[in-house]
Amino acid sequence: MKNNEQVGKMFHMLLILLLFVMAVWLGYVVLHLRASPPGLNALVGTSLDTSGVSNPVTAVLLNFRGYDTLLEMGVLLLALLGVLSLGSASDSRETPPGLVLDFLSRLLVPVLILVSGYLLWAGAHAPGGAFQAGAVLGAAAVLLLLSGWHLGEQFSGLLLRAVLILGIGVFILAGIVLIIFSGNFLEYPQSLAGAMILMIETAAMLSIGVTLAALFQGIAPTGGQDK
Amino acid sequence: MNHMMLYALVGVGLFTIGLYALIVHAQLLRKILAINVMGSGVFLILVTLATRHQELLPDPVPHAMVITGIVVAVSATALALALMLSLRAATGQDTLIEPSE
Amino acid sequence: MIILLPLIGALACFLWPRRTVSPGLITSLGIVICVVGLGWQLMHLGVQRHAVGGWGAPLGIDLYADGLSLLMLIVTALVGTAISFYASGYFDQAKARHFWPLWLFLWAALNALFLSADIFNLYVTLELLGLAAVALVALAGGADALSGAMRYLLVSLLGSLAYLLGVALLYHSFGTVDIALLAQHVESSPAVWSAAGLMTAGLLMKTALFPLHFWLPPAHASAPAPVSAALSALVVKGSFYILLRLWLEVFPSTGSLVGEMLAGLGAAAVIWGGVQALRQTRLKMLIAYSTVMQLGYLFLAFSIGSAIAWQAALILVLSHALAKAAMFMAAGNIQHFGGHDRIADLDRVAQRLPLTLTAFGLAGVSIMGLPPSGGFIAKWLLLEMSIRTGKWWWAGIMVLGGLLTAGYIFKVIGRAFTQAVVPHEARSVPFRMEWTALVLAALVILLGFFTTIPLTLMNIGAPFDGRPDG
Amino acid sequence: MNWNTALPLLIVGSSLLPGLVIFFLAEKRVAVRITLNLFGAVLKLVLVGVMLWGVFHGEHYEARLPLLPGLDLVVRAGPLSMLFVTLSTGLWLVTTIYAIGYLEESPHRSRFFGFFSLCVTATVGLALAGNLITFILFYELLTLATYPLVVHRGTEVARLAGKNYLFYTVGGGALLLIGTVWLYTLTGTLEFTSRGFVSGLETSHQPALVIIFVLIIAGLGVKAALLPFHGWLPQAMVAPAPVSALLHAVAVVKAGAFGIVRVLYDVYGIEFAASLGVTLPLAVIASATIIYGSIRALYQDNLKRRLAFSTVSQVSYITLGVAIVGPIATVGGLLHLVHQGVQKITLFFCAGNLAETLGIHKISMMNGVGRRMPWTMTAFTIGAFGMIGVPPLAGFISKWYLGLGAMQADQDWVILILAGSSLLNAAYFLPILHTAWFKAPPDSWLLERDFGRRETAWALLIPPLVTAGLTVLLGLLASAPFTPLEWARFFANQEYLQ
Amino acid sequence: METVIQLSLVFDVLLGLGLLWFAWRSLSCPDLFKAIVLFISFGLLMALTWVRLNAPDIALAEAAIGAGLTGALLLAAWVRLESFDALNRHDGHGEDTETHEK
Repeated sequence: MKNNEQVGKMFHMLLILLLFVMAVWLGYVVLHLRASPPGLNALVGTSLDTSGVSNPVTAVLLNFRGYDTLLEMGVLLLALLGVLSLGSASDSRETPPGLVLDFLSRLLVPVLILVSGYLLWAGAHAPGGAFQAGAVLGAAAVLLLLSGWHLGEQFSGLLLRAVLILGIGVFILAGIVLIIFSGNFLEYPQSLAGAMILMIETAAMLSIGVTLAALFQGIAPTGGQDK
Repeated sequence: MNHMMLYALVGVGLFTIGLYALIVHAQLLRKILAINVMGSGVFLILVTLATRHQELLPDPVPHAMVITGIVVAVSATALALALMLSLRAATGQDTLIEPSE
Repeated sequence: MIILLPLIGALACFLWPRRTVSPGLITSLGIVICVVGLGWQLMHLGVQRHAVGGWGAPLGIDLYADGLSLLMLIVTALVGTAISFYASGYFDQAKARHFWPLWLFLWAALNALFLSADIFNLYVTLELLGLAAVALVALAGGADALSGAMRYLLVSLLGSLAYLLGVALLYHSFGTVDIALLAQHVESSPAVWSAAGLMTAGLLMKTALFPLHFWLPPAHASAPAPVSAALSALVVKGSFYILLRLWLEVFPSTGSLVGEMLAGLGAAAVIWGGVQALRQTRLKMLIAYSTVMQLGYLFLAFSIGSAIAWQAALILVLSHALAKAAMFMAAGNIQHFGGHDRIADLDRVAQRLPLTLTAFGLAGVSIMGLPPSGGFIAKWLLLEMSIRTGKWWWAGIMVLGGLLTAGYIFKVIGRAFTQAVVPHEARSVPFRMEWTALVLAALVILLGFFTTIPLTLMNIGAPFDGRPDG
Repeated sequence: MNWNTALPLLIVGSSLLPGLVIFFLAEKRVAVRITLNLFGAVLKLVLVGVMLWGVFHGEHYEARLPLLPGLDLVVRAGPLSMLFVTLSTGLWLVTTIYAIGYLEESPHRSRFFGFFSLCVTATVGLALAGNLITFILFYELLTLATYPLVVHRGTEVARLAGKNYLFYTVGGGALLLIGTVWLYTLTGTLEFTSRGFVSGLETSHQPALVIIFVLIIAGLGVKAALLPFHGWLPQAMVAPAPVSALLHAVAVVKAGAFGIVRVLYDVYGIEFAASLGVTLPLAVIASATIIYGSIRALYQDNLKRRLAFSTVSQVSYITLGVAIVGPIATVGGLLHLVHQGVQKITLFFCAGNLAETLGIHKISMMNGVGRRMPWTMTAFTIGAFGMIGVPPLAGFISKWYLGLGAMQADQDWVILILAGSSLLNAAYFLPILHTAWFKAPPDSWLLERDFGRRETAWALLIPPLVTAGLTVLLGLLASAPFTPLEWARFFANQEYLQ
Repeated sequence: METVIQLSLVFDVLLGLGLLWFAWRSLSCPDLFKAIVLFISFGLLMALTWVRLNAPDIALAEAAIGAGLTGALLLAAWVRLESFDALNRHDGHGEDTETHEK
C-alpha cells in the first residue's frame, strides 16, 4: 500500500519534471522563432479592398478562409446534435425566476439584441461580426431561459431546427450558387461580395445565437434533470 | 524582440498548467476546465507570435483562426459537459470508469 | 463537391427526423457517385487542386486530391455505404433520428479531411471528426459507452490542441499553412522540430498508436456496431492520413530516426495488441484490440520507408478498413442475435448465423494476412521490403503478429462451432445486416486478387516518391 | 482466352463453383447437392483426362493473373502436377460417393460438402500451381478449408483438435511464407522451373539459401507430418471418416509431401540442393520418421489412430525417395505418392465402414469381423498387404523403385530402413487381419445397423472395393501406358541431366 | 516615452502573472463552484489581454463566448451536478435509479 503511494509520488514528480522541460523548451522555441516571418499581412492588405469588407478579420473569416468558417459552424451544430442525442434536453418545467433576474432580463434582453445587431453591422468595417453578434444574441436567449421563459412547442419543432441550420445552410447554398456563377466554391463576385457576406453573416448570427441557447438549454437545470 | 513576447511565454505556461491539471485531476469538470485553459494558451501563442515586430495592423489571419478556435472550444465544452452530466446520471460519479467485462 | 453532399444530407436528416433513413441512403449513394467522378477526373486529368473562394494559397484554402486522397475517399465511400445500409437495419426510430445526421457529419468530416491541403483547415476537420465520433459513441448510452465517449473526447481534444500548437509554430516560421508551400519553404529548425513533435504526438493520440491506445478499446467496443465499424475502419485512418501527408511532404526527410521510433512503437502495438486481444473475453473488445494491433503494422512502414512500403501500408489501410468493418458488423449481428458478445458462449453461431460467421471468417483471413486477401498482399509487400532493406526484425514482428492474430480469430471461430454451456434464446437478425457484413468481407478477399487496381489508383500524382527515405 | 488457358482454370473451378453453391443450399435439398457434387467430380475427372492426353502430347496449359507488379498467380500443367491432380481428382470422386453414404441424415451437410469441395479445389490448385506464391495461396486455403471439417462434429474434443491442428499448420504456413519472401528478395522470381531457378545465384548467397531451405521445408514438413511436426495428425482423427480419408490420403499430408518435391526439384533443383548438402539430412529425418511412425503405430489399439501413425511413416517414403539424389529413387518416391494414397484411402474407408455399421473403433473389438463384413475386410486386407509391400501390389512397386534408387545412388543404408519398416508394417497390420479373419466373432455387435442382405450400404461398400481394385491394377499393370510409373519417369527425365 | 514603455511593461507583466495565477487557482482550488468562478474571471482577463494585443475581434469573441457562454454552461452543469447530489441525498431519483450509485 505504502509502496504504491511512493510509486504514485514518483510518477507525479516525473510528470512535473517532464512538463517543466517541455515548457522550457517551448518557451525557448517561441522566443527564437525565425526573425522575420513573412506573414500574410501584406497579402491581406492588398486583397482587402476586393473582399467586400474593410475589417480584415471579417474578410479572412468570411471570405479568404470562409471555408474554415463553414466547417466551424458545422462543428457548432454538431455539438448541439451531440448534446441533443444525449437526450438531456427536454421540455423544461416552469421555474419561477428570481425577481432580480426577471427584471434584469427584461432590461437586458432588448439591449443585447440591439448590441448584437450593431456588432453584426459593424463587423464589416470595425471589430465585430457574426460570431460575436451571435454570441451576444445567445447570451440574450440564455437570460430569457434563465428567467423561466422557455422555447414553446411552436419553436421546438421544425421551425427551430430550420433556424438552427439556417446559417450553414445559407453558407452552403451561397457556395454552390457561386460555383455555378464564378466556377469556384465560395468565390464572391466583387460587386456582390459585401452584400452576400452580410447575408451569410445574418443567417450565421441567428443560427449561432439559437444554437448556443439550445446548447445551454441542453445542459441547463431547466432541462429537466429528473424525468 | 518586444516585450509582447511575454504573452507567448504566458501562453506556454497556460498550456503546461492545463496539461498538468488534465492529467492529475480525476474529476471531469476539472478536466474540461483544464482543456479550456490549454486552449487559451495555444490561442495566446498563436496571436502573440504575430506581433513580434511592431506593425501597424496585426496579422488578421491568426485572429480569424483564434476566433474559429474559440467557437470550436465552446462547442467541445458543451458536448463534454453534456456527456459528463449523463455519465453522472448513469454511474452516479463524475469521474471516468473502467469498462466492465 | 464531395464534402457538401453529406453535409446537406446531414442537415436534411436533422430537419426531418421522422424520415431519416431514405435521405441518408440517397446521400451515401450520391457520395459514391461523386467519388467515382473524382476518380475519373484524376485518372484522365491527373492531380486536382481547387482554390476555395478563388484566392488560392497562401491567402485562401486549397483543396488537393491525388492518388492518396482518392484511395482514402474510395475506402470511405465503400465502407460508408455499407455502414449506411447496415445502420438502416440496426437502429430503431428513436436512435436513428440522432444517428443519421451525426453519421453524415462524420462522413463529411472525413471527406473534407482527405481533400484538404491546409493544415489549419485540417485542424477544423479533425475537430469535426472528433466531435461527431464522440457523439456517435455516446449514442449507445449506458455507463460504458458514456465513459468511453468521455475519455475519447478528452483525448481527441488534447490531440487537436497539440496539433494546433504545432500549426501555430509552423505558420509563424513560414507564414503559410498550405502543405505544398510549407513543403517548399520548410527547413530544419528547433521550431519545425517542436512543431513536428507536437503535431505527431497529437495525431498519434488520435490514431491510438501503442502507448496512446488506452482510450480506443473502451470507446470502440462500447459503441453501437455500425459506429464501431466506422471508428475502427475510418476515423483512426483520418489522423493517420494526416501523419502520412506531413511526413511525406512537409517535414524534413531527416526524420529517419523518428521513423525508427514510430516503427518501434508500431511493433510494440502489434505484440501488445495481439496479446491483449487473446486475453479478451468479449468479442467487441477483442476486435477493438485487434484494431490497435493492425494500426501497429501501418507504422512499420515509417521505418522501411520506401515507396512500396507506403503502398503496402495503404493496401493494408484499405483491406483493414473493409475487414474490420465487416468484423464489427458481424459482432453486431451476434450481439443482436444472442443479446451478448461473450466469446465463451457463442453457442454454435456457426450453425445458427452461417452468413455472419462466414463474414467474420473471411474478414479474419485478411486480418491474419493469409491468402487470398488484401491483408496478405499488404503483408507480403511489407515483408519483402523489410527483408530487402535488411530490417528483417520487422519481418519477424509481422510473422509473430500473424500468429497471434490467428490465435484470437480462431479462438472465436472455434467457439462458434461448439455448444455453449448455457444456451441463449435467440432473436432473428435482419437480412441486410447479415449481407452487408458478408459483402464487405467478400470484397476484401477479392482485393487479394485485384490489388493492381488500387496500386495504380494511389500512384496518381506519385504521392510517395516525394521522399524515398520517408 | 483460348482453350489451353481455360482448361486449368476449369479444372480448378469445377470443384470450386459447386462448393460455393452448396454452401447456400438448404439442408434438405439432398438431391440437388448430391447431383452437384457428383457432377463436379465427374466433370473434373473428364477435364483432367483431357489434360493428361494433352500434356502427354506436348500441349502447354497455363493461365496467369497478375497479382502484383512482377508477381503473377499461375496455374500450369506439368507431369508432376498431372500425377497429383489425377490422384486427387480420382480419389475425390470415390470419397464424395463414400461421404454421401457416410453422412446420411447427419446435420450441416451443406457446410460439410461445401468445405469438402473447397479442400479439393485447394489441393488441385496447389498441384497445378506454377510458382511458389500460387502454391502458398492454395496451401493456406487448404489449411482454412480443412479446419471446419476437423471441428465439424462441434464437440469440445473436436474444438481442441482443431486448435492443435491450426497451431501446427498456421505456424508452418508462417515459416513457409517468410522463407518464400526471403527467397523472392534474392531471386526476384518464384516461377517453378525444371532443375530450379536458384542455382544461378552467386555463392555468397548459399548460407542464406540453406536457411531458406530449412524454413520452407519445415513449413511444408508440418503438413507432411515430418518427425518433429507430426503431432497434429493423430489428433485430427476426431473428424468424420471421409475427412480422415481425404486429409490423410490425399489433401493435407500429400500437399506437404508434394510441396517438398516441388521445392527440391523445381525451386532448388535436386543437384544444386545436393551440392548445398541439404538432401542427406532431409533423407535422414524422413527415415527417422518412417521408423518412428511405424513403432508408434504398433501400440495403438484405436484403429484410426494406428492408421494415422502408419500414414506418418508411409508419407515419409515420398520425402525419402525424392531426397535421395537419383532418378530411380525419385520415381519411387513419386510412385509412392500415388500408391500410398490409393491404399491408405482404402484402409480408412474400411475403418469407416466398421465404425458406421458395427460401431467398431478398436482393433480389440474386431474379432471375426471378417465373416460379418467379408467384402470390406477383403478390401482392407488388400490395402494392408499393399502397405506392407507384398508383390504384386502397388506398394511393392514403389518400394522396389525406392530400393533400386537407393542402391543406384549408393545410399545402401536406406535399404535397411525400407526392410525394417516393411517388417514393422507387417507387425502392425497382420495382427489386425488375424483378429478379423481367424478369431471367433462375438454373438452381437454393439449398435449394429441392419442393411438386409448386404453387409452395409452400397455407397459405403463400392469405394473401398474400387480403390482396392486400383491397388491391384497399379501393381500388375505398372508398366502399361499412362500409369503413374510412366509419369514419374517423364518427370524424372526432366529433372536430371543424364 | 520611456516611462510609458515601462508602465506598459509593468502592466503586461501583471496581466500575464494574473492570467497564470487565475488559471492555476481555478484548476487547483478544491471547491468546484469557486473554480468555475475563477475560470470565468480568467476568461475576462483573457479578453483584456486580447485588447492589449490589439485584437479587438478576439476580445469581443472571448468576452461573449469564452467567458460569457462557457461560463454559463459551466455554471448550469455545476447546478445540475449539485441537484444530482441533492436527489441522491433524498430518495435517489436519478435518471435511471437501477444503475445508481454502484
